[in-house]
Amino acid sequence: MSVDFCGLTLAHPILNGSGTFDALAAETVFGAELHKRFPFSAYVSKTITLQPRLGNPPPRLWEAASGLINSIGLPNRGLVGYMEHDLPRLAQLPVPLITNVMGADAEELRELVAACDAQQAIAAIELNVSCPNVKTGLDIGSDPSQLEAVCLAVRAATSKPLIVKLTPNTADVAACAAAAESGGADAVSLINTLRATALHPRTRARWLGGGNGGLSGPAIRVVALAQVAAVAARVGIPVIGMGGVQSSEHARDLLDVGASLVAVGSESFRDPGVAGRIAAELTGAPSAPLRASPGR
Amino acid sequence: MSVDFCGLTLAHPILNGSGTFDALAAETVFGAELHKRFPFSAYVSKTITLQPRLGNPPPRLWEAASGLINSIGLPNRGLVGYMEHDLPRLAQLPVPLITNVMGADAEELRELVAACDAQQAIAAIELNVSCPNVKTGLDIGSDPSQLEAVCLAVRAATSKPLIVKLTPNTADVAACAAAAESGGADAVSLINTLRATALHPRTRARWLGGGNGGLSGPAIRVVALAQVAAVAARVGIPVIGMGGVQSSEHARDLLDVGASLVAVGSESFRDPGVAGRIAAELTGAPSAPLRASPGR
Amino acid sequence: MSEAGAGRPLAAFGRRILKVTRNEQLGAYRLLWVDDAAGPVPAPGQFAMIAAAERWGGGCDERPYLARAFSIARRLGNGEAAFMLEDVGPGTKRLCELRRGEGLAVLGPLGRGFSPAAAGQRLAVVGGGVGIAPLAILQDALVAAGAEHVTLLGFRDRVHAEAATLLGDPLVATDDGSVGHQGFVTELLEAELQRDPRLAVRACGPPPMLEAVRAICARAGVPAELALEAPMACGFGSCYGCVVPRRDGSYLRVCVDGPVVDAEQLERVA
Amino acid sequence: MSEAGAGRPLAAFGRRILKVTRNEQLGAYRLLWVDDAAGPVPAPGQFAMIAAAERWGGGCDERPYLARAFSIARRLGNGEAAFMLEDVGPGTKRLCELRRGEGLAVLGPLGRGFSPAAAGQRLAVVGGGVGIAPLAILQDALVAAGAEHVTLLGFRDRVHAEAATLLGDPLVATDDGSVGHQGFVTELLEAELQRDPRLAVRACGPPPMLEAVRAICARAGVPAELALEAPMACGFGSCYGCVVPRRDGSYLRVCVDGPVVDAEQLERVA
Ligand SMILES: Cc1cc2nc3c(=O)[nH]c(=O)nc-3n(C[C@H](O)[C@H](O)[C@H](O)COP(=O)(O)OP(=O)(O)OC[C@H]3O[C@@H](n4cnc5c(N)ncnc54)[C@H](O)[C@@H]3O)c2cc1C
Ligand SMILES: Cc1cc2nc3c(=O)[nH]c(=O)nc-3n(C[C@H](O)[C@H](O)[C@H](O)COP(=O)(O)OP(=O)(O)OC[C@H]3O[C@@H](n4cnc5c(N)ncnc54)[C@H](O)[C@@H]3O)c2cc1C
Ligand SMILES: Cc1cc2nc3c(=O)[nH]c(=O)nc-3n(C[C@H](O)[C@H](O)[C@H](O)COP(=O)(O)O)c2cc1C
Ligand SMILES: Cc1cc2nc3c(=O)[nH]c(=O)nc-3n(C[C@H](O)[C@H](O)[C@H](O)COP(=O)(O)O)c2cc1C
Ligand code: FES
Ligand code: FES
Repeated sequence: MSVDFCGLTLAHPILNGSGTFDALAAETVFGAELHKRFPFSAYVSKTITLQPRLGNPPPRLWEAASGLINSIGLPNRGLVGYMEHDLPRLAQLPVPLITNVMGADAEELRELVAACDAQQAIAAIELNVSCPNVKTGLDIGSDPSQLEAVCLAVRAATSKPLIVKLTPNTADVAACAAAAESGGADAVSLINTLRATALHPRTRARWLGGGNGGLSGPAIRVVALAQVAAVAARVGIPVIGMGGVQSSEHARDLLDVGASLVAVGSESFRDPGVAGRIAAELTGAPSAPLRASPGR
Repeated sequence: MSVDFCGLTLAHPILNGSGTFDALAAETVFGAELHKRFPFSAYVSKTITLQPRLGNPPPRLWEAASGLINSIGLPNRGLVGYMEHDLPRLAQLPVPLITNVMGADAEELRELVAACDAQQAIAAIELNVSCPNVKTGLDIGSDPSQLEAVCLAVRAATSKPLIVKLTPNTADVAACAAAAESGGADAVSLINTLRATALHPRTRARWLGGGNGGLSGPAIRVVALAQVAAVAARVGIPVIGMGGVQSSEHARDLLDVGASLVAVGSESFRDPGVAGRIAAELTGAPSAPLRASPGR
Repeated sequence: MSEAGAGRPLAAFGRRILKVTRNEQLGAYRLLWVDDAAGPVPAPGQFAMIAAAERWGGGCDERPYLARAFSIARRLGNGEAAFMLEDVGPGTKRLCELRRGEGLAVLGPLGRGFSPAAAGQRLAVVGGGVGIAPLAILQDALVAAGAEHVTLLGFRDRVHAEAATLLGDPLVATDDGSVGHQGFVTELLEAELQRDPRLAVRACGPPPMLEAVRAICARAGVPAELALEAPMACGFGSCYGCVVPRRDGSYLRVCVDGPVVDAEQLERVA
Repeated sequence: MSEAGAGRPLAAFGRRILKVTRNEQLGAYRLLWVDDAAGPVPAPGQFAMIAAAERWGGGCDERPYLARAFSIARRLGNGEAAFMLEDVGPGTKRLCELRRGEGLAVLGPLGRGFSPAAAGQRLAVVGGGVGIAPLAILQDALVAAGAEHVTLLGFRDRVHAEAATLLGDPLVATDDGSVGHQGFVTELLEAELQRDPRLAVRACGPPPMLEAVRAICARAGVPAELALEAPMACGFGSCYGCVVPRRDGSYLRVCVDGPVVDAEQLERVA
């Protein structure tokens, strides 16, 4: 069940959601087993920005009903740090690397994309357009015409596959996908997290250091399915579906409404082995069962 | 803890969400106890349309993680049937009546609102603007400028309090609320359900007779809290908050981010007694405990 | 639609936490007993919305979330009430594991039950599978009233047919012939109608069985009351989720207009 | 950051379902034992992300959803491992009710543990409340290595202090004086430092206690390793949710850069 995706040949349709699996930390924790049983057919980096970011002050997590809100704030070493420190190690992963980037405007994004384009180790680029526009406060990606303009601007900077990760916090995600397509995107991915918040049980102030955060996990699965279906029905380019996937049935749902690939996000937090099981179940490969002894 | 809401004096801040409590059916099922222990300080009708509607073909329900998708399709007797059949009985309820109406365009809404305005038994009117615009397919309420125009058009048709029930399926719910305010709304209510869908486990076609549906319940609570907070921070008119409320703590969260009233929706399905308990807990009144014998 | 409710036993307004008294195996099913001595006495055919008081959720796909509808299968003089459970998904799975002393959240009794037999009318009580649940309490009432009736039950196989003991000593059909008549319970009904064409029928079971009963009764011109099922969110008429089309194309709400409906109302049972 | 992990026992990649062998009361706490004979041997101070294999969810506010972090409190020769639980919310509530034979989903061992004592170095093992959990397995290792140490534990009251037995016969302080010294465990540490100013400290407990330990050690110029806590989604460095600020303003991830950190890295424990 190998999948052709924008010219890349992937072993199966399961990826990670950006920011939900740190392959470098996982090497430390799981050692060689990680590479031997690498669960994703391509690895998506967390979001990289031009400048380094520390991320939001803690607390960064809130557990919701069947989900979690995160307000991590995109900590990363910045473009230079990524290229120097992370990329050489990510290049050693047994699968193609997709680098996810975010910028405050088209110019920043163009710079990030151009830098990625120059790296052989990067197989494809994902644009995270859930960044709030400084003027409107809305996600850049929430307005179709603005999104199309951004895509046109960065498209010129790379010949690598360009994936636009749409924001779900919009009235018409299919229109946004169509805008990305006409802006030259090779694929779209969705859904990112739903804007959400929580209060401190005692102080009544916002719980999260970042104020608002994004909801992920099973709670958003049926919203994701509707958005992915709407997008897949509208655009001709491939769609990467994600949101609350916990099992091969959930992945199958997304594929059946038109996704070409499926990403597993929060569920990997609960079990980093789940994506491998899902991939095996989808491809009919013998799956590593849940068992008491570590599999080696 | 009586609450002044747009000139109405309500005994406490807990209402029902439109379409989630049928007081007439409940009379049949619970008898006189319903009136004696009526849990809401005002009763919101389900959505009434100009023409009668049968609603969507079944199945109309899908159970999601910590929530449910409904695709009921607004079955109702139509304006005339409502006025003749339902209103006289709803007028007997021990609390003020808020009638919720939906129309395909401003003209339909104006007609519905004018008809409600003429009824003494109706204390306030709620506009459900989650109706898809026939041309764009988007909810009328998802575009601020369109929403403002609708509000201006209906505002003239009534001097009763006018509540606009916002759609959550939009990029900027606070901008929509501000548009409703400048269009003359006396209050806004939110959130309505999040667009969602599910597939038939076997046939892989859409499960719901209506194709898509709306997600409600605990799964959407933290999304509701963020939207209510954003709206309350933006507008000067009162806000009715709802979405996933199951307990007085959840109601308190919405009040603390700026809601004046809180509506209980899906949780009443699980326990029609819950809203009464929440109201009692908020007002410090002795609450009817969960117990084995019916309270009379 | 309140008309439908005339005279029905009313539910307490709000769910009540009852104590599980027994959880018994009954062939392929479980019989879950609760102490409901303080609750309203249900009419045969009424149901309740039930949920485990603790840990309702966290099963397959993070379900169950909503309460589940179950016929009240029996009510004893001491106030014990029984639900008959078939484990088909996350809700029934959780309910099946409840133990004595644990809490069950119950809303009910709900819905419109079976009507009593008209004076001198002989009834055929026809059920299949877990659909026999409301027929047990119905039969209890018929026996108490001294009403003449015959009970015909259908099951898949011997293990499922063990549940027939819930209704004393009925006529049984099994798909595989391991118990009683080999074939459908509707064949027993047709034979019975041959003998006594003036029967009235009370039936509950899987949709294909109910549809067959409906068609047989329509052809024979005998009145039938069918206890329907539909997925429910609330059970008390508020969600409009449980609809089934009437013959005239309008919808009835199974929870308040049923679950027991006159077969004539329906074009067919789907 | 992989540097931090040099030599740490590795976790199996993916969670494993282990069988609960015992669930014992330990004063105000519970000791949950699982059979992990097939699993990697943890280092003292490492933790695991754990969840009930069934019915994880459906508690208060429809939680828990994420797994929960627990120090590995003990590991026996037969492969049994213990977690010490304090019931503070929906996750610990569910874990506390697990019975022998039920399944526990375990990811681990995770994180950076305590370093072994340097040659000739005497250790003060300082803990409070449920924070004594990783100190039990640490003490087991110290005893096995014949390393000189003193163990100082603080609790609220007598019921909580019963848990001190987990570490044999330590010096105990209680807030209410019902057992041992009346006052804070840090007072015991200060007395100990008076006697032996060249101690090294290993500590785990509530943040105010750890902060006091940090401040005392900083003033006394003795090295301290503190086992921190932070809310965690993953436990293996992927979510970036468990951060704590370093002295230099950058953040460390408690799950991979800790939970055991050199006190010097921190400006303060909050
Ligand atoms: C009035 C009435 C009386 C009843 N009496 C009894 C009784 O006495 N005994 C008894 O055993 N049963 C009875 N039932 C049926 C019982 O309510 C269902 O079996 C129960 O609700 C199933 O719940 P579950 O979680 O175990 O299974 P579900 O997972 O809910 O599966 C049940 C069916 O729902 C569908 N389904 C699957 N996933 C979903 C989803 N996510 N959302 C919505 N639908 C889904 C499928 O078609 C599946 O076959 C009665 C039903 C009604 C309406
Ligand atoms: C490395 C490590 C080791 C640990 N070792 C142990 C141990 O050995 N024994 C032990 O008992 N505990 C240990 N803990 C703590 C343990 O993980 C927590 O007590 C547990 O996660 C609590 O889960 P809960 O669901 O019971 O409580 P929660 O409800 O999660 O409450 C815990 C705290 O989280 C906050 N909170 C409340 N609601 C939410 C919400 N919705 N989302 C996010 N936060 C919320 C509150 O501040 C609350 O006090 C350890 C923690 C770490 C990080
Ligand atoms: C802790 C966390 C961090 C995330 N970081 C990123 C990120 O850096 N960039 C990005 O595009 N999406 C990020 N996401 C969104 C996920 O990639 C994914 O779109 C979302 O979580 C929905 O999928 P899920 O429900 O399977 O988690 C993050 C999600 C979580 C939970
Ligand atoms: C079955 C169902 C029917 C609903 N019908 C209506 C309706 O007729 N009009 C309306 O404005 N909102 C309707 N709603 C939305 C609710 O009023 C409410 O906004 C939403 O369910 C969120 O609240 P909750 O999570 O507490 O249910 C309906 C919701 C449900 C679940
Ligand atoms: S189940 Fe809600 S209306 Fe019937
Ligand atoms: S818990 Fe996820 S990074 Fe530490």
